[in-house]
Amino acid sequence: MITLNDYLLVAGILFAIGLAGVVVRRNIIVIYMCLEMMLSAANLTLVAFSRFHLVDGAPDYAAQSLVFFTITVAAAEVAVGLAIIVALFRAKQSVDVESVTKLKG
Amino acid sequence: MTSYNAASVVLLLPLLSAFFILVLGRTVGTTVSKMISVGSAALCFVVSVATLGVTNDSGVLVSFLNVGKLHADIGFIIDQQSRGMLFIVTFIGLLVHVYSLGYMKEDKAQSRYFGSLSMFMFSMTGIVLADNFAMMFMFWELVGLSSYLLIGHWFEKPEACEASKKAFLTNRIGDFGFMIGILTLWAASNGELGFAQLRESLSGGSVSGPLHSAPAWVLTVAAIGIFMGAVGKSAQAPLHVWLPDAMEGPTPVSALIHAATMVAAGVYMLVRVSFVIAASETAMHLIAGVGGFTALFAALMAVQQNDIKRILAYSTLSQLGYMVMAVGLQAGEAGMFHLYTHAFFKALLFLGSGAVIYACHHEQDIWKMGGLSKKTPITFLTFVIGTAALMGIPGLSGFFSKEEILGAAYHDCGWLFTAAAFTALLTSFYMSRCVIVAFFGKARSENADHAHEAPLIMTAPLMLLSIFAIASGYGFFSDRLQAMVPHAEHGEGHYLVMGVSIAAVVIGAGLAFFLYNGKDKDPLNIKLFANRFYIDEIYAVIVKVFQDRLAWIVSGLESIFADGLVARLPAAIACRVGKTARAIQSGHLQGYTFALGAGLILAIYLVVQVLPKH
Amino acid sequence: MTVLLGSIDLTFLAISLAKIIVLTFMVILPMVAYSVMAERRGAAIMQDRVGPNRTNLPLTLLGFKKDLSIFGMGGLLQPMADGLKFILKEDFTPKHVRTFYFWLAPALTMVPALLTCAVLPFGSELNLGFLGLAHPVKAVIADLNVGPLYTFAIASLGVYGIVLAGWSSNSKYPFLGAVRSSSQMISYELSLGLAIVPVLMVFGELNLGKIAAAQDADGWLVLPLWGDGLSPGRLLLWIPMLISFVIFTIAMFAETNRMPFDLPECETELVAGYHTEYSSMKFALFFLGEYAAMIIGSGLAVTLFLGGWSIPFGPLLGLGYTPGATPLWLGLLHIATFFAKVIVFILFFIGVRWTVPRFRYDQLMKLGWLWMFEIALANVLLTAVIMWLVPLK
Amino acid sequence: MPSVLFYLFAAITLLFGVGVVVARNPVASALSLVCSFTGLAALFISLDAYFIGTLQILVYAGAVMVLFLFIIMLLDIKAAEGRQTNYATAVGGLLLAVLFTVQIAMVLGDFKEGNKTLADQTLNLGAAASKTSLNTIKDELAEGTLPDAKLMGFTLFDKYPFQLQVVGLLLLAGTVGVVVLSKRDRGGKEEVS
Repeated sequence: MITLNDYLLVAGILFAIGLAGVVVRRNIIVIYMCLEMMLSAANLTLVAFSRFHLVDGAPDYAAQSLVFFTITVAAAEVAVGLAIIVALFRAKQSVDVESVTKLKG
Repeated sequence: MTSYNAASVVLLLPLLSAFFILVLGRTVGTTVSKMISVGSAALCFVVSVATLGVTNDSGVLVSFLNVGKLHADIGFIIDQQSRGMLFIVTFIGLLVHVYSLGYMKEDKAQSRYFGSLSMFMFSMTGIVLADNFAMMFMFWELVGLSSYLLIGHWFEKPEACEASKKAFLTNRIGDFGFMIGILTLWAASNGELGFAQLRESLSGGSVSGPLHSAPAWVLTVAAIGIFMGAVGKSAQAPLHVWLPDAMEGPTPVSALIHAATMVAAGVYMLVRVSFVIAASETAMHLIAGVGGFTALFAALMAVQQNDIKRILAYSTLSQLGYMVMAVGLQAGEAGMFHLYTHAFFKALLFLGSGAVIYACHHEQDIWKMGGLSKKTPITFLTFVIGTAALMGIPGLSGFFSKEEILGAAYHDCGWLFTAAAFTALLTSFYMSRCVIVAFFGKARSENADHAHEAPLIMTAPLMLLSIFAIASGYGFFSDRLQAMVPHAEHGEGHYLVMGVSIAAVVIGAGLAFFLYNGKDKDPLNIKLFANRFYIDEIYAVIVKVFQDRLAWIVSGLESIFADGLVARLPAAIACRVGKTARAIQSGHLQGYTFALGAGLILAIYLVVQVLPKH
Repeated sequence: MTVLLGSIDLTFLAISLAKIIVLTFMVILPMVAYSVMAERRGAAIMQDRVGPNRTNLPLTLLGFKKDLSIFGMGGLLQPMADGLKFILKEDFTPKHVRTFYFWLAPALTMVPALLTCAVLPFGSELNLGFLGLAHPVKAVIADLNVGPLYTFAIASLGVYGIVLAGWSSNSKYPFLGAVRSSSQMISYELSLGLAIVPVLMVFGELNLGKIAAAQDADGWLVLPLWGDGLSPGRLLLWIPMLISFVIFTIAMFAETNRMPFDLPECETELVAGYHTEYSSMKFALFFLGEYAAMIIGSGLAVTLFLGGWSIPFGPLLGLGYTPGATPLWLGLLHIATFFAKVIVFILFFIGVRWTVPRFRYDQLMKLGWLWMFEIALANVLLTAVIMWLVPLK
Repeated sequence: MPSVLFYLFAAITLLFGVGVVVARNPVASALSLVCSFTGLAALFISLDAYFIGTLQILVYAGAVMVLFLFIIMLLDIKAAEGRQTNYATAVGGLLLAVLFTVQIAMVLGDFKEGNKTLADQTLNLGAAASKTSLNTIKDELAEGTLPDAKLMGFTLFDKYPFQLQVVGLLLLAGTVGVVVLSKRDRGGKEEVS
């Protein structure tokens, strides 16, 4: 049968994939997608814990509320982030993170 | 009206008015600004008249600054001294406001002028109401600031600029001493700043305060320090140099600040804290000596001045010297009484001189006037009344107060009495000279020839003030106005003192009449007096020789130690370290993320695997 | 492996499979085919033409004298012929396209449209006691408690097909069509979602089956004339419900790229929009997807506003739904009612297409953002106020 | 929930997740992510979180990823395709991922409570019904169905209304920010593109 650990492991691997993606990829849009993936991995752990931690026989909806807020904030973040990417592209004609190293020390 | 309400209204109204004018003055226009300023002054006057009937009280208005042992509250103290002073300040303030409406009619920056006036009113009432040294000091500085603003009102004139700077800097020297005095007291009394608490601490009454047991030299230092504040603000020698120059400001300002109120603040403060001064014999002698010296010294200089306002300025110095001397002779009440009468007649004289200047198209040299008695009769009459009061002609207010001081000097110290008596003679002489030269004879210039009487808005305050100049010495008046009148029994020598003072008046006036009647040029020519004993020049040399050298040395030290070792060296080190360390900041997102991930893994490893095992 | 398989409920799986196959392949797809036919005939009638009327059973091929017309109506076999033609035509893939996505796009249009029908209650329940089933079978594939949300979620995936089609075609007109389409769909999704919020508020329910059942018992939302529907609160709510219905319908037109909102594929500007480069079966899939979306949309509108499978005045006529005790014939009648309503709605779709002229693109966006969105929002507020002032029960 | 489905959806989620990172073409990445999210939504639903699962598809797959796709297509990025892979970063990323996974596996190995199965944790809807104050929810719980969305809404509006408002404000701020960011300077020089 499927245990809580199975879900957590899936979430952990998904997070790891996302992290690797952020490190490996240079396309800023893909990096953004990987960030979303990491956020979703965190959401999966929250939902899993919510289901396995029953409150009065029902899932713990406080955790799911947190997921709800995460999704909302992520949506807002994506909108603003993409607008920034578009502005960046207008300025640099590129979405490669290697092209935006102006702020180095 | 409770004392609390009165104090807050008197304090807040001018502040609000100043704030409003300075912030919105440009937007609402000159007329509104003027109305607000004059209105606030009038309201303050009404309130302070109402305050005359209020019983003694003190308290805290705003809890302002409470850090550790330092308790600097905005408080108030209402007693006979502050009530009387408040009346003088608001009354003369109101008159000057009204007078300024006429005098400053042509000015371009009236908003700023009236805003500054309101600000001055705020600061001055703050000093009067202060119940502790911190508040006193804050408003002391505010008075300095507003005085600076008002002296430099015509800042496009280089003299006005210089004069305002000079006043400010000279005051700062005195204030430095004042601060030392306050801090000494604060430290010696274990963190007390309130006058009442200090008095109690000093008296060693019910609770034997730490100040009571403080060594004598501490109290001497404190008293002399505090006196230095008064020296600066009340323009006593050797810091008197700023006051004559301050006459560059508009004449109403001179009347308000440099005759009646601000310069009197020093005396007021000394009387307020006379319990501290009384604790130190040395300080008292010093104060009396400085006062007497200033009185004589300034009178001598006044004898050879030609600018009508400067004559009055030196006369103010001399009279302030009287008051300080009285404080030093432990006759603070006599000093306050003189302050009170002097405020009226000196304000009258200054406003009168303003009217004269106005009449002569901004001509200030008395040798270019003459024959004004016919052209400007009201000004002439009121000016003469003021002069008479200042000279101390019997029956006028000046006579009573001056006589009190002379009496105190006579009882205490022989040579101070001599100096004071001689000063009285000189006062009589130079004031008569001024009146004779300016108002009699024939017109000595075009401007004086075309002189015309000032408008009613300027003469009305003159007339009102002349009533006070005549009558304020009588008990009927002074009691109602809560002035501090010494009611001591006149001891032996009372008639001698009176005789001497009358004789001084008569001799001085006679001498002046004999010398100056009908003259077109000054028959006397005493370079030393005319050039004010070369004090300014001496200061200039001192500054040049000593201060510049010192500054040069200090600058060198500073560039080695402060700039080099303290600032440049660490900066260079930080710069180098930063240059080395910033290689880490490659700007590559992937590198950062890798570090983040590696750190995360390490952190989890430490927390989950390593930590529980220990 | 046995453990894995043991956790599966075989009966449930079989019934679900049956429902899926029946609904999708035996109902929706034929309906799609015949709505194309209806569209052509309807257009012909409105334009005073004849339309396709000659495709019959091709008996002549077998040597008969005359083709056989079904029900005596010519042209009823036209969809079959069309389908055959689509399959048999050459499947041409231009050289400049991104092949993988070019092939993926049509499928991505078709699949979400069909997936959506999973939560549509197409009937009350079927008493299949004669097959040995203890409980009556609910006439819905997945009885989810988040029905409308599921519909929106899946429908929002439909945009991928169009966007990918336009982008992978690697040519100007399809790309413009795709951009238009996606922004149009995103814009109108807002009004669509907001339009059903009042409905959900009234029912306090996210289960489409329960919504339909409630309408059966207490009157449809746009026809509240029996049961609780006659209470003052419900009668007053009739106003916002009507507004919701209108907004929902209009937004549905935009979502399915139907006239007057068919800007993504408008011939006069973009040749054929996002499917310009497509031919043969891939084109057919777009076609099918579009009509399937239309049918599902109609189904949703019918379920939410028009009582779903409910027969008008059903409870009064004794044709209402009693949970667990509905006879088989009544169950079948409910299913028939549902599809009858859907067909009427589709005919309405077709009628509008040949009645209203096409919008300009800026007008379309303006309408969506400046009017529909605000009205829908205000409508939510209006509903809330009415529900607050006049309690429903 | 049959185990086979869990493995299926977990595999979809993870494999397409890898696809996001590996794919050269950003469009492929985006589509992989959509698939990954769909699998994730299925996992959510397997955990009885219907509302969150639907939301995952509705918001991420339906809106956010469409935006991504849109931007990728509008910017028409081709540069990334055909560029040489940087092996150093690739190895670094892989190392991180492996290390992290191993670490998670180790941590989970020590996590005894994590061995609970869904069967151990069956929902007790009757108990939940007796604790609920709202009638509609109570009725449904008593019927034996889990009114997921309603419970969610109840939690949000009953327990965290303030946070909900704050999130609303955040969205507004985000909207304004996007408008400001993407508005071109009308007065400035026209860009040549």
